[in-house]
Amino acid sequence: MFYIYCPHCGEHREEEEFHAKGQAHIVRPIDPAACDDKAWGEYLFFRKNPRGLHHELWIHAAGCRKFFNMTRDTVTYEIKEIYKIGEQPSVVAGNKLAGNK
Amino acid sequence: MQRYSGFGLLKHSLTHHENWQRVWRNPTPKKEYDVIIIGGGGHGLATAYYLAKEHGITNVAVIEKGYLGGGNTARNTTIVRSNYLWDESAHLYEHAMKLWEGLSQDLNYNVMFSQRGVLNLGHTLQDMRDIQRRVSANRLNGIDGEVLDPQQIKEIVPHMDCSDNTRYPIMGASWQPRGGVARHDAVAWGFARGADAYGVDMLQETEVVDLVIEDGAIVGVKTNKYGVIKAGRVGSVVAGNSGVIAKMAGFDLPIESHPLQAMVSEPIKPILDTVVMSNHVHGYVSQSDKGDLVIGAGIDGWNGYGQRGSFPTIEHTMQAIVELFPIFSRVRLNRQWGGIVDTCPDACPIISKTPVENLFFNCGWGTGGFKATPGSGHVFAASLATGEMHPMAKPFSMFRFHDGALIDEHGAAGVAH
Amino acid sequence: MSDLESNVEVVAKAAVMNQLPADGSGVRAESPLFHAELEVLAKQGPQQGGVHLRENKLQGHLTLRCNQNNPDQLAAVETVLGLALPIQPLTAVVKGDISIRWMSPDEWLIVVPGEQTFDIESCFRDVMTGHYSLVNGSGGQTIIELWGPDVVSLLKKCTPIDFHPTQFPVGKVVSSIFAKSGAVISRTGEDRFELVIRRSFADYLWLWLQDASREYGLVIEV
Amino acid sequence: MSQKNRLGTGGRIDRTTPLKFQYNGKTYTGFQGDTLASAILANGIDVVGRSFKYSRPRGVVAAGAEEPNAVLQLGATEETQVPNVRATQQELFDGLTSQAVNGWPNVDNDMMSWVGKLGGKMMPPGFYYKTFMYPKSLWDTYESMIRKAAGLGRSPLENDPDTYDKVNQHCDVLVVGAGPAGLAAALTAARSGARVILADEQSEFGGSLLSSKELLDGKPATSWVKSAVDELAGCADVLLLPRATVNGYHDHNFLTIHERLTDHLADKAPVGMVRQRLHRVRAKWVVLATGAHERPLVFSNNDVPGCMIASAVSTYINRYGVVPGSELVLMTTNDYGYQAALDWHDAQRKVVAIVDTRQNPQGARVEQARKRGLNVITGSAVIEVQGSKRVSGVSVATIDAAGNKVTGAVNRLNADTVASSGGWSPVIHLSSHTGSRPVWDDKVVGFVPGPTVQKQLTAGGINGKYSINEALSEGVLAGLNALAKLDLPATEVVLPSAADMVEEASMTLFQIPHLLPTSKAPKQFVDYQTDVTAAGIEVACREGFESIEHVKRYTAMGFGTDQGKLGNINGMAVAAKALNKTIPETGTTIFRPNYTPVTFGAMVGRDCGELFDPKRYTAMHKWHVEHGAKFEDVGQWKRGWYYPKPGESMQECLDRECKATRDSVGILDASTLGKIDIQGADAREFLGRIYTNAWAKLAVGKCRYGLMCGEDGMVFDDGVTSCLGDNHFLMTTTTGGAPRVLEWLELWHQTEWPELDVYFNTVTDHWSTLTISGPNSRKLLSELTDFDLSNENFSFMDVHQCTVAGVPARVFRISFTGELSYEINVQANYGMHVWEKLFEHGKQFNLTPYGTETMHVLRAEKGFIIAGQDTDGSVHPHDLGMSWCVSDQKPFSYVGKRGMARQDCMRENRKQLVGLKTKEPKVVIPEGSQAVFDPNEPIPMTMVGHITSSYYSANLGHSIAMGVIKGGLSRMGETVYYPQADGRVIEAEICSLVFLDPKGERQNV
Repeated sequence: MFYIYCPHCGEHREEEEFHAKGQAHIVRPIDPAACDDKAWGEYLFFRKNPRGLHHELWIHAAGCRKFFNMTRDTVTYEIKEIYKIGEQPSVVAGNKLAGNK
Repeated sequence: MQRYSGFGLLKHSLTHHENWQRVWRNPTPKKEYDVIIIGGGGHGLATAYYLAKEHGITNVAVIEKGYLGGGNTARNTTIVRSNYLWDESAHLYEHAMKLWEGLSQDLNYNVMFSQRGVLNLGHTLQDMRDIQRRVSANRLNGIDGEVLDPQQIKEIVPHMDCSDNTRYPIMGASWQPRGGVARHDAVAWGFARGADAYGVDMLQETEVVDLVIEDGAIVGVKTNKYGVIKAGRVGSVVAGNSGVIAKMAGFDLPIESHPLQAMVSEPIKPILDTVVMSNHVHGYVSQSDKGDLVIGAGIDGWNGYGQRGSFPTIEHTMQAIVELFPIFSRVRLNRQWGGIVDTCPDACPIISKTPVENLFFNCGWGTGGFKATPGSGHVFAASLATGEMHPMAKPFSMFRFHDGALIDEHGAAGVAH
Repeated sequence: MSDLESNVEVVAKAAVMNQLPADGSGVRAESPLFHAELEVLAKQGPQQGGVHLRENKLQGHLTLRCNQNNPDQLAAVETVLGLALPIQPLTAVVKGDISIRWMSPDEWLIVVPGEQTFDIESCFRDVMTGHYSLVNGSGGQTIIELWGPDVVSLLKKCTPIDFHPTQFPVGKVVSSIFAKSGAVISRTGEDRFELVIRRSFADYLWLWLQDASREYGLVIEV
Repeated sequence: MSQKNRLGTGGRIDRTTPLKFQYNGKTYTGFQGDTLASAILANGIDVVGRSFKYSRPRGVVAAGAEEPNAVLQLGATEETQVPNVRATQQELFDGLTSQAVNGWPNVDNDMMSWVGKLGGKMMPPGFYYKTFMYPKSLWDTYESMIRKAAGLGRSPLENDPDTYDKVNQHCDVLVVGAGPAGLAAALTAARSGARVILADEQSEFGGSLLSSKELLDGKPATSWVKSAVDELAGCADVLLLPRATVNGYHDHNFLTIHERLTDHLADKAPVGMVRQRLHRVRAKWVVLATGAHERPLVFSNNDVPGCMIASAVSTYINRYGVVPGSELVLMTTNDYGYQAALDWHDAQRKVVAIVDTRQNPQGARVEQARKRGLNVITGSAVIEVQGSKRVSGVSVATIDAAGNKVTGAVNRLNADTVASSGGWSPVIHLSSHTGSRPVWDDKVVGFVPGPTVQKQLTAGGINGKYSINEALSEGVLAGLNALAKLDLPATEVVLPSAADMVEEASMTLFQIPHLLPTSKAPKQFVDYQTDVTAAGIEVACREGFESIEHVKRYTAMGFGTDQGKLGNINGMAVAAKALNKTIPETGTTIFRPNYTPVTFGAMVGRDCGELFDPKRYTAMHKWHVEHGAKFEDVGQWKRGWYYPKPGESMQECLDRECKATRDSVGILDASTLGKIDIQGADAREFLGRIYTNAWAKLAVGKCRYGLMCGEDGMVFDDGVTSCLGDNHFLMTTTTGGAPRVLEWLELWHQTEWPELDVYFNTVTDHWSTLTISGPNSRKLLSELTDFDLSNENFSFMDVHQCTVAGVPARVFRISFTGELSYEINVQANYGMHVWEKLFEHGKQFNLTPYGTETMHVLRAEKGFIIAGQDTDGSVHPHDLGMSWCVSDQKPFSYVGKRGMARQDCMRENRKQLVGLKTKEPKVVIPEGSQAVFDPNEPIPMTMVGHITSSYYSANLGHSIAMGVIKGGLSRMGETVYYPQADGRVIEAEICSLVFLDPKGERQNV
C-alpha cells in the first residue's frame, strides 16, 4: 500500500484515501470538431503505460478532494515527485513527455 | 515425442524414471524464422503449437525473456468459462472452450481441465438483469448457461451462505456447467512440448531488446543473447509487457497495465466443488485438486509492473469470501501474489495487425487471458500464417479504438477472473 | 421574474433559506442518531468504560468555499464569525460555540448553534464578496464526541490516521476514511475527539463504534 | 499416560500447572509453557501425520515456524475447528483438542500408505500430467479420486463464534524478531525516544536465547532478555507484540502483523476478547532481525519419525525440558550442530554417535563433545535411516571430502533419533516480499537479503551472523542506523557478551550421497510436506525443467503450508547439482506473503456480517421498516422496494401501488438521489459543458432534465437540475451515481477548466426528498401548506420555497411518473415529521407508499429511462431516442459531443431504445431476453437487441417493455421474437416508448 504525500493537506496519507485516475497531462483537444476519429480515439484511449517513470493523476478522495499529479516508478513503485495540477514535473524519464499542459 | 500414458509411467518406474526424455529442447537459434513469437506464455506457446499443427509452419521461434509460462500463465486463478455477453467475445471464448475440451488428448499432456461448473452470483436486481441478459445471449449463441435461484445454488454449493440474512443476499446466479478450472502450468508445458515436437525453437531467458523495422515493415528482432534474428512475421504475445514492445515499434496502445492479485488458503479437505464468482461483493473462489482455496482479487487502479498490488485490495477480497462463506473465517491464507494484466478500455483483447507491417499483436486480455489460451493461440496462429486476421479475431482490432466499435464486456468482467 | 418574487428567496445570486421550523411549531427534529435512542442508553447503559460517546446533534453545518488568498473574503469571515479562517492545512479553530475546520485549501466547515444558522448564512451573504459558495449541510451530518482513556485505541481500529500527539496535536483536523465510511476527525483534548459524519452512514458507524469499543466498554452520555 | 520424555528439571515450563489435552481422541498431560509439539514429544508420540503423496508416517521435525509435519486439526467444537495448525507454534492450554489431519482409519495405521508403497514408484513429479487422459470419458472419475486425497485439515462447517479486528499503527522503527539482534535494536532505538514496535511470533521475547545455555556476562542469557524487555516495556512509545508474526512486507514500508491474543488461552476467545488482531503498520524504518532456520540434511528415509533438525532437539531439551528420544545419532556439517548432542548428553540420554561430514573438525563444540567422551565419527555421514514409524537405526559410511560419494564400508548403529544440521538459512522472506531478489552468499552458504528500495535494515541471523555477540552488536548497529536516518540522537547501549567460541568453517553439503544413485536409493526427502524427493528433482531437471521456478512448480516444492522453509535451499542445491550449475546460477524463488498462514477472519477484521458494507439509510428508513417494506440494495443504500400488505403477492402489491398512484396519490422516499449544490458565476457555463443539452437560458426557479455523457459520447448519468439563483443550481443524479458524478465535475473543473468560477458540494444527505405523485397530490399538499399551488402560480418544472407541515421546504414540481407530482425537500432532520404529516392528511386520499419497483413501472409507462438499467455504457443519447436532449448549437464542444460523432456511433442500424408490446398482453418478457428477427434460425441465432425493462402494467392492463433493437426507431410496428430458455418464443411489436398519456397532459394539470 502506497504512502502518499498530499500536496494540499501537507502530509502523508495511506493509499486508501486516494484514487488513481490514470495518466496525467492528457490535454483535451481545443477544437474537438477538428479532430479526426483517430486523433479523438487516441485522446480517449491510447496511453503511454510506461515501464518505469509514470506521471499520473490522483485525487485525495477521502481527504481534501483535490486532484494532484504524481511521478511514480511503475516497477519499484517509488514515488519520485508530487506536484499540483498545472505544474510540470521536474523528474522526467529520458524520453519526452507528450502533450504537456 | 515420447508418448505419455499410465502404461508409460509403469514402464519408467521399472527404470527408476531415469529415461524420461526432455519435454522440450534447449536449441541454438537459427538466423531466420518464418515466424517469431515474442513471449513464451500460454498464448504464445499455443500460437506456436497451432502454427505448426494447423498450418504446417514449423520454422518458428518463441522468444521468452524468463522461463516458459512464467508470467500470467503461472499467476492466474485458472478459471475457464465462455459465458461472455457480446457475440464477438462469446464466439472467441467458446472457440477456446471447445479446444479446452479435447486439449489433454490433443497435446497428450493432462492439463487437468476440470469442468466443475462456474457460478456467477447476482446480489442486486441489476445483477439479475445482467445475468438474464448474458445467459439469454449465451443460449442463443449455443453456449451452455442457466439462471439459477438461491435454492438451486444452495444445492450446488451447500456451504455458501445463500440466506436472506447477509448484507447482499444472493438473488440468483448464472451457471455454466462446462466451465471450470485447469492446471495452469500444465497448459504452458503441454503446448511447449507439443510445439517442440513439431520443431519449434523455444529460446528461454532471451529478451527481445528491439525490433528491426525497415520501410514500415518488421524484418526481425534484436535479442540480448543472439543479436538480430530475422523473421517474416512477428507476433507479440507478451501480456503485461505489450506496451514495452509497442514502444519499440513506435506506437501507443489503448492499454494500461495493472496489478492483479490472487491468493490461496492452506489446503483443506474438499468442501467447494465448483467455481463461485461474485462481481458485486467482489471476489471469486474455487478449490484446487490439492485442496487450496484459490481466490482472486480485483485489479488495482494504478499502473504497475511490479507483480505486487495493494494490501487493501486483498483485504476486500477476503471480506467478500467470508461474506459468501462465513465458515471459512477460521481457515488460513497461505500465500498471495500478483500478476500484471494489460487492460483495454472495453475489457476485451486486441488481436490485431499494427501500424507496422507483418507485426501482429495479441494482448490486452485483462483478467480474461487464461481461459482463452487455446482459442487465442488458434486464431492468432491462423492470422500469422495467412497474414490476414482470422474472422474471429477481426472484431478485436486495435483500430476499433479509433472508430468506436468497442465490444464493451465490463458487465461480464466487472470482477477480475 | 415572477418566480423570484413569489417563491425562492434569492439573496444576490444564490438562494438562501431558513430551513428550521418556526419556534413553537412543535415539529420534531430527528438527528441522524435519533433512532439509536442514546438518551435511553445514557440512563440504562454502563456508566463506566474506556470510551465515552455523545452526539452533538442538530448543530448548524455550513460549508464555505472561498479563496484563502483573497483578503476581503478572509476579513469578511472574521467579521461574521469573530474568528479567523484557519488557512493552515489540517487545523481547526474554536471560539465559544462556533468552530471552523479546514477541509481543503478552498473549503471550511463552519459549525454554529443550529438556531443561528440562517442568521449567519444571511450575514455571510451580506458581507462576502467575490467568488465563493456557502452551503447549509446541517441535515446531512452530525457530530460524535468521543473521549476517554481508550479513545485513541478505538480510533486506530477505524482509520489509518496517526494519532500520536506529535503527529496529531489538539487542534488538528483531518478528513479520512473511517471504517468503510468517512469522517472529519478533530482532536479537542488529549483524550478527546470529534467526528463529523454523514447522516446516511450514521447507523452503520454507530454499530461499528459499539462493536469496536466492546473490549474497552462504551459509555453513552447526553 | 506419563510424560516419558519429560526431564525432571529445567526448561521454561511450569511443572506446577499441568494441562490436559487431547490428541487423536486420547487425553494427555503437558505443562504450562509447552507447545503442543513439545507436549506431544514429552508424551512419546511419534507419528503426527501422514505425508501427502505417499502416506508415509511423519513426526515432529522442528520447533518453530518451519515445521512441515506436525500440522494438526484443532478445535473442541464444530464452530471452533482450525485446520493445519503447526503444533510447534501452538501453545498448550487446558482442554486443547487436536487430531492428525490424515490417515484412515487413523494416522498410525493408514490404509493409504499401501497405495503410497505400491504406487509410489509410479508417482514421479508431474505424473498426473502424463496419465489419466485415456479414455477421455473417465477423466471425471480419475479426478474425483485425485480430489479425495486433497487437503490437510478441514474447514469448520459452522460459523466462527469469535471476533477479529485490525489496528493501524505508525512507528519510527518496527523491529521484526525479538531475539538478541532484535532486542538490541529495539533498545537502541527506544532509548532515544523513537516510536518502536517490537514484534515476535513466539509467546515470549528472546528468540534463540530462550533455548540457549550460553551465558551473557556470566549470567543466563534469559536474565538479560528479561531486563531488556522490562526496560522496553517502560518506554512510553514502545509497543511490544509477542505472539505476533510479521507476515507481509508491502510497498512504502507497510507491514502486516498477525497477533494471536487468545489462541493460547482457549479454544474460543474468552468473553469480551478479540481472538486475533491484524496490525497494519506504517514504519519509517524496519529492522529485520528474523534470524535463521536450520537446514536438515537430505538422506535416505530422512522423514522417518525421530529425524529432526539439530537445533530443534536443543530447543525441546532446554526450553521445554523434553528429550525427544533415547538414543541419538547426530549428523552435522558444522560446529553448531554439536550443541544438540551436548544437550542430549547433558540430559543424560545416550548419544550413540556424532557423525560429522567434515574430515577433521576441531572447533570448540567439537572439543567439548570429545571431552564428554562422545563418539565423534568424522568424514562420514548417515546415508540411510531404518525404521518406519520411528527410527530404529542408521547406516553410517565414510564419504569423500566433497561429499559426493560414499567411500567406505557401511556401519549400522542403533538409534531412535537422528538429528541433522546442514547449516543455517537466513530468514529472508520479508525482505523479498517487495520484489527484492535475495543474493547468494558463499560464506553464509545461503541467500541473504538483496538490494531494496524499502527503508529496511537487517541484523543478526538474517545476515548470516549467528553468534550471540555478533547478533547483539548488529542489532545495536541497526538501531543506531535507524536513529541516524530518522535524525534522532544516538544512544549508548552497553551490551553483555557471551564467551567467545572457536568456530570452524561449515562444510557446504546438502544432499548426502548413498551407495545407490539418487534415482534408486531409498527416498531422500527435500520437502516433507509436499513429498518432494531429491530423485524427483532430478527427474524434473532431466525432463528439461531447468529454471528453478519450473522445478518448483513441476515438483510442488515449497508449495506446502511451511512454504519450503526447511526444504527450498536443499532443493535448489539438488537441482543445481543435477544441472551442473551453482545455486546462484540456478536462481532463487521469490517469497511471497504470508510468512506463515493468516486466519481469514484476521484479514477481514470486523468488516463482516452486519458490518461487511455500510447500509445507508434515509431519514424515513424506520418508517419503511415498520410498514413492512421490502428493500432493494442500490449501491450502499437500502431503498424501499415495495410495501406488501399481509398475504399480498409482489405483483398484487405492485398493481395496488401503481393504481393508487395514478388514481389518487402515492408517495416515494426519493432521498437517495444524489444532490449536488453548485454555486458560482460560471455555474451555468459549466453545466452547459457537462450536460448534452442547453442551460444558458434556464430561468431562476425552473428545473430541467439533463443527460451526462463520457467523452466517448455514451450516457453515464442523468437527472434534473434546478436553477435556484442566477449563480446557484441544484443538480440531482442517480442514486448509485452520486459520488462518481461529483468526482467527474471536480475532475473537469480542477484539471481542465480551473478558470471557471464554480464550487460543487454534496447535499445528498442534507435533504430528505418526499415525492408525492398522482392526481390528488396537489390536494394533499395544499392541506399542509398555505402556498398557492395553482397551476398558474406553481407550474410544471417550477421550484418554489414554502412551508410544508410547519417545515420550510423546497418543492419541485417535476415528475418521473407522468402524474402531477411534487418533490418536497426538507432538511433531513425534519424528513420523518413531514412524512408522517403527509400520511396523517393522506388518509382521505388513500395515500399509498410505493417503492422503487412501482417507480420503475410508472416511469416505464411513460418511457422514461433509468441510467444504468436502460443504458449500459454503449448507448448514446440518439440511441435512446433522446436527440431532443442534445443541443449541438452550444458554442462549447460539450463533453461527449465529439465522441458520439465517431464513425461507429453514426452508423446505420445501431441498437436503439424502443417500446415493446407483447402479442399476448399478459405475458411479461423477462428482462434481459435477447431479441431475434427470425425465430426459426438455427443456433447460433442472430441477436438484434435485448429487453432492458419489462413489467406488467396494471394501469394499462397489459405488459410493457423497453428494449434496444437494431435500427429499432425505424422499425415501428414490426415484430421481434424473444426465445426463452423454456422453449417459449415471446412475440412482441416494436412501438413507441410512451405507453401512457403520450401528450403529457397528466403532469400539467
